[in-house]
Amino acid sequence: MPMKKFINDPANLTTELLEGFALCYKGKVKIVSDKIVVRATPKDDGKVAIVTLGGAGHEPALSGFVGEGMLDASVVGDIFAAPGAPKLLEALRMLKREAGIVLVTLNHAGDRMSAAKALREAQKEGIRVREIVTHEDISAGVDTDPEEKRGLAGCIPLCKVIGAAAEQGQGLDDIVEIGERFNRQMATLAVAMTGCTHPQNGGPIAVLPDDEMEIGMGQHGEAGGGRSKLLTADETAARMIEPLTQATGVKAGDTAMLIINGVGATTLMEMFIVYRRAAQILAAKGVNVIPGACGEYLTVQEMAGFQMILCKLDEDHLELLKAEARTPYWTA
Amino acid sequence: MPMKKFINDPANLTTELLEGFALCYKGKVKIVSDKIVVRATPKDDGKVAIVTLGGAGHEPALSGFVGEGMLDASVVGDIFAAPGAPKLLEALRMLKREAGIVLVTLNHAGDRMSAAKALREAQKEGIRVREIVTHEDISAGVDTDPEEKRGLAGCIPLCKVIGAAAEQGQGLDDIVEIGERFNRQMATLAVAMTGCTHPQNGGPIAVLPDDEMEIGMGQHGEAGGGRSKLLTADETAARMIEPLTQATGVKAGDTAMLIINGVGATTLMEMFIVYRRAAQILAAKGVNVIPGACGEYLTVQEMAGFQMILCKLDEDHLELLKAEARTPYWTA
Amino acid sequence: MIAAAGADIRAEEKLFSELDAAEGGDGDHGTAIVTAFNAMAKADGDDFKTYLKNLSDRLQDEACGSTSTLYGTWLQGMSEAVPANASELDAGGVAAMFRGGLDEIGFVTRARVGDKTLMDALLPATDALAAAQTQGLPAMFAAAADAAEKGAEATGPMRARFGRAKNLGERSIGPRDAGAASMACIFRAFAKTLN
Amino acid sequence: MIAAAGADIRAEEKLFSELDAAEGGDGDHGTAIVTAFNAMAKADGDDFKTYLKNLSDRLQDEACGSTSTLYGTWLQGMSEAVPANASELDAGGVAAMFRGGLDEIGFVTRARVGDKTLMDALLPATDALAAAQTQGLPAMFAAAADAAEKGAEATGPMRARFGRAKNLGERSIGPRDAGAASMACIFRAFAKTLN
Ligand SMILES: Nc1ncnc2c1ncn2[C@@H]1O[C@H](COP(=O)(O)OP(=O)(O)O)[C@@H](O)[C@H]1O
Ligand SMILES: Nc1ncnc2c1ncn2[C@@H]1O[C@H](COP(=O)(O)OP(=O)(O)O)[C@@H](O)[C@H]1O
Ligand SMILES: [Mg+2]
Ligand SMILES: [Mg+2]
Ligand SMILES: [Mg+2]
Ligand SMILES: [Mg+2]
Repeated sequence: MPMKKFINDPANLTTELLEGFALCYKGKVKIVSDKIVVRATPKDDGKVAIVTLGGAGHEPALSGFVGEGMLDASVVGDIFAAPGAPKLLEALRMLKREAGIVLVTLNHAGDRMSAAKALREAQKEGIRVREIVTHEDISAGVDTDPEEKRGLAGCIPLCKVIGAAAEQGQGLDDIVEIGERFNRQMATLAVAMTGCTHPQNGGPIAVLPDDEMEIGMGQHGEAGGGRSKLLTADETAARMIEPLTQATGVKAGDTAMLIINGVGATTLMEMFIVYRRAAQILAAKGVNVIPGACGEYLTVQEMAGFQMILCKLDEDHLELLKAEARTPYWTA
Repeated sequence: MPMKKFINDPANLTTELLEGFALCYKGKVKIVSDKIVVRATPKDDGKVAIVTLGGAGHEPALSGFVGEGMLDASVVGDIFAAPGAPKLLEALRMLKREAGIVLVTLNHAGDRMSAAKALREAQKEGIRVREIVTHEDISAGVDTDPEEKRGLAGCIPLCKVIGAAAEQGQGLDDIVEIGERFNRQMATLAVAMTGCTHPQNGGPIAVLPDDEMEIGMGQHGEAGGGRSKLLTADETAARMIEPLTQATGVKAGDTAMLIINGVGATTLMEMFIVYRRAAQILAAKGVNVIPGACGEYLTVQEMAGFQMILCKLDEDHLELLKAEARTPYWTA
Repeated sequence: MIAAAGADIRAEEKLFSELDAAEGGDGDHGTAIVTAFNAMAKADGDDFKTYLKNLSDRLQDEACGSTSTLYGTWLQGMSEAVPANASELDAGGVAAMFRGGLDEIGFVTRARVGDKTLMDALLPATDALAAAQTQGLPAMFAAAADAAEKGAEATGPMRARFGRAKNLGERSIGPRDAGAASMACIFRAFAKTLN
Repeated sequence: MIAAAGADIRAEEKLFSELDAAEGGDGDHGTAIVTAFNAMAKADGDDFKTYLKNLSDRLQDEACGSTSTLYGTWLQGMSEAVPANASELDAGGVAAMFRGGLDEIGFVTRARVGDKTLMDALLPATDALAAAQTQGLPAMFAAAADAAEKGAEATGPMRARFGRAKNLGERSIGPRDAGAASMACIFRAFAKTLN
């Protein structure tokens, strides 16, 4: 079966999608130097800048969150592939400022290696930059070494929180402290029902049998280990929210936010149904669940499945989440 | 192959999804009387209310646009099925006010019949209500009798425009005039690449051969007649934007907005690529294309495809589109 | 009678959805008509007028889509056509009741025979009831069932002009209309219970 | 040599992506490594140092993912290990150049032999180059190609511990590592051009 996607030459995918994105949201973002997405109107450079990097093919992530209240720049790689270190270094040079820069890196080998190389060089050049590595995927087990845990869509609320803190004019160290605290208190678990096609080579990713699903699927369809027969929405929600509760330590009296991130073909209808049960389970435990979000934020092409993100919130996080944000794909 | 969806008992789909939606966005919306979605904080009743009706299964539409700056209420039917007239009448009674109500009905047999019955009764009861019927699908041909043309996702920017006018305190007749003018100046065309599964009975909808796509697909996967072999994104964009330009009469010097509404499995990556070419073609014609939107607004389960919506804008529309809106799935 | 028709309708649920999908609709008519009968099963009323009104209200409350309004309107029209407090109806009364239902449906849709909708079954069935009035209820319903079935059969080669299926144009030709098929099934069930 | 390796790599593009997918990665290693060679084809430079640096820069500019940083770092390390302005290298110089590349890669990843990555091919190949130094370049590269291939073969039964494939755990056992396979293909191409 030929790949069924609305694309042109697979070699130009990233360039064309970024062009379309920038045309569509020209009031909010623009592309500089080919693969760097920045705000149409830059933030006052007395304030800390927030930068992230990552492959394309996960739209709207990560570039969809560039804008007022969140990111200052997103450095884009090719489909599912981290950008090279030189591109990231270029973005860091562009945003160089006394207030400093926070670089948010999702824990994936390619991104980590590019970030490591670029950071070494940036520090040599006297650019003030600190890195926050997200690794909140608990599919490998709650107690796994953080270095071994992947970064999934939890980076998005994290960027919302530190983006708001930067907008308020908080200092680099404070922002990193707020972000790392948020980082430690969040956890994500993914589930997939169908695989998808790699848009460049048309190859299948993460093929699943007709009657099976997999809890623990990664951001690129990398397998996770939790195969089972198809479960109902309520059963799936329960199987996912329990380890998330355990990982975050959320308990009665705590305040938490729940996000369902659709990864492609799963409908909002389904996400709402799953959200409902997970939120009911949390409420039954005495957790105060604030309004959350259901939608596609960090996708894996047309894969059917979703990521469930649970964030335990401190007072300051709560306030920063509510602060104004006007990016193309996240507003508050 | 069994249906692969995160659901429970298919009979409870609509109830459960609405519960989840209301839990997730509890700061913005709530459910009253089972299937009526209203704002968490109602609008001042000195202002005209905006109401719409439609089946579920198209999430986030239509209930996702209830909130500040857009809808006051959405009356929800079962999956793909208009709500019954009594439910709609109940909503109209609930929102009864001297300023009046605008009911936005998408032109589909079931919705039209429910609306007709409810309006007859409402008028008998002295409820001041006027109907705007959207029928901007040009798949049957640009010159087709409007009564024969379907209402697709163009109702969403229309609700944005009249919602903003209502929020400003404009009168019922003015709002209807603004809305009908917007209605006449917009056009939508849909394309599908794969079918989807009906979430209640698991049956296939709109099966397409592996190497074909169909331009003109309807909101529920009803066929449209424009079958072809797979085209590239650029070819598809060109084939769709040309008749849309003709239908709306957009020409050099005009201002227009372009929206790509994903119907399910088509990625934002693809929507951006299509948006890019369509916007380039419009720009080459001398049209001033303002920032638009790419995303899933009115979906058809996990079908792959999208709707392209072109709106020719007058000065007042332009301003009303920019006015503040803070609904769960449309913000400005 | 409603219970018997409901049983027959449930047995064919899948077929009705498949016909809806096959002719280019959205493949849910089976779901809709079964929901309608489940709703009607909860209705009561001591006389025909009240019972029919109750059937109509229950159905419209719970069933959705075109089916909700079409059947709801049909039952409402029947209710309006029978005399108050009547708990029995003669052949003429039954024919008039169905005539009233048909007239009321005519208010919400412009579809008539030949448009590939449930009207292709309902119209000839209603006429057949009236024509066989003198032969007693069993014969009347047997004639109506035959007429409905012939009408539904005839929708196969038609091109849909109403409802979601109309968008398919030429390609709607072939399968019977889903609504006509379920309507014929209902009349056949009525005829069976009276025999 | 780069051109020859590029041709062999392009011929196997699909295999490398399939191996990436099969071991639980994201199925794009073929795309990445072909992009890398396309980028390198544009590089120039009059001496080894400049040319290698230019290869590294071009590759990192255009190729993405782990491949970009790993290969970019490898080439950068080689560039740093050769003397300025050298436009010829003797056997010892070539061995030192590859040693320099390997050392620099060691800076960005902790993976070593046994972790099911390209290091399983690169490490023994680099050692073989050094060991065969006295036998001249063709023999050195023949030995390196054999060592790389054996190393790549050995990754089959391994369990991935680095890169995206590591998440598959036990299920990554079976197929060879994509990066090790492409690295072996490159060394084989080098050996062929020198014969
Ligand atoms: N405008 C109409 N006039 C008459 N009958 C109609 C009309 N629209 C639909 N129908 C009937 O309803 C049937 C479809 O019912 P159903 O699938 O429940 O409705 P929906 O179109 O809401 O999915 C069609 O097969 C046809 O018989
Ligand atoms: N951390 C790492 N250390 C060493 N080699 C690695 C590492 N991560 C990935 N690799 C190598 O890269 C190969 C995958 O390359 P590629 O598919 O281009 O990268 P990506 O993981 O970005 O999709 C793997 O087969 C492995 O040989
Ligand atoms: Mg990759
Ligand atoms: Mg329907
Ligand atoms: Mg239907
Ligand atoms: Mg890969």
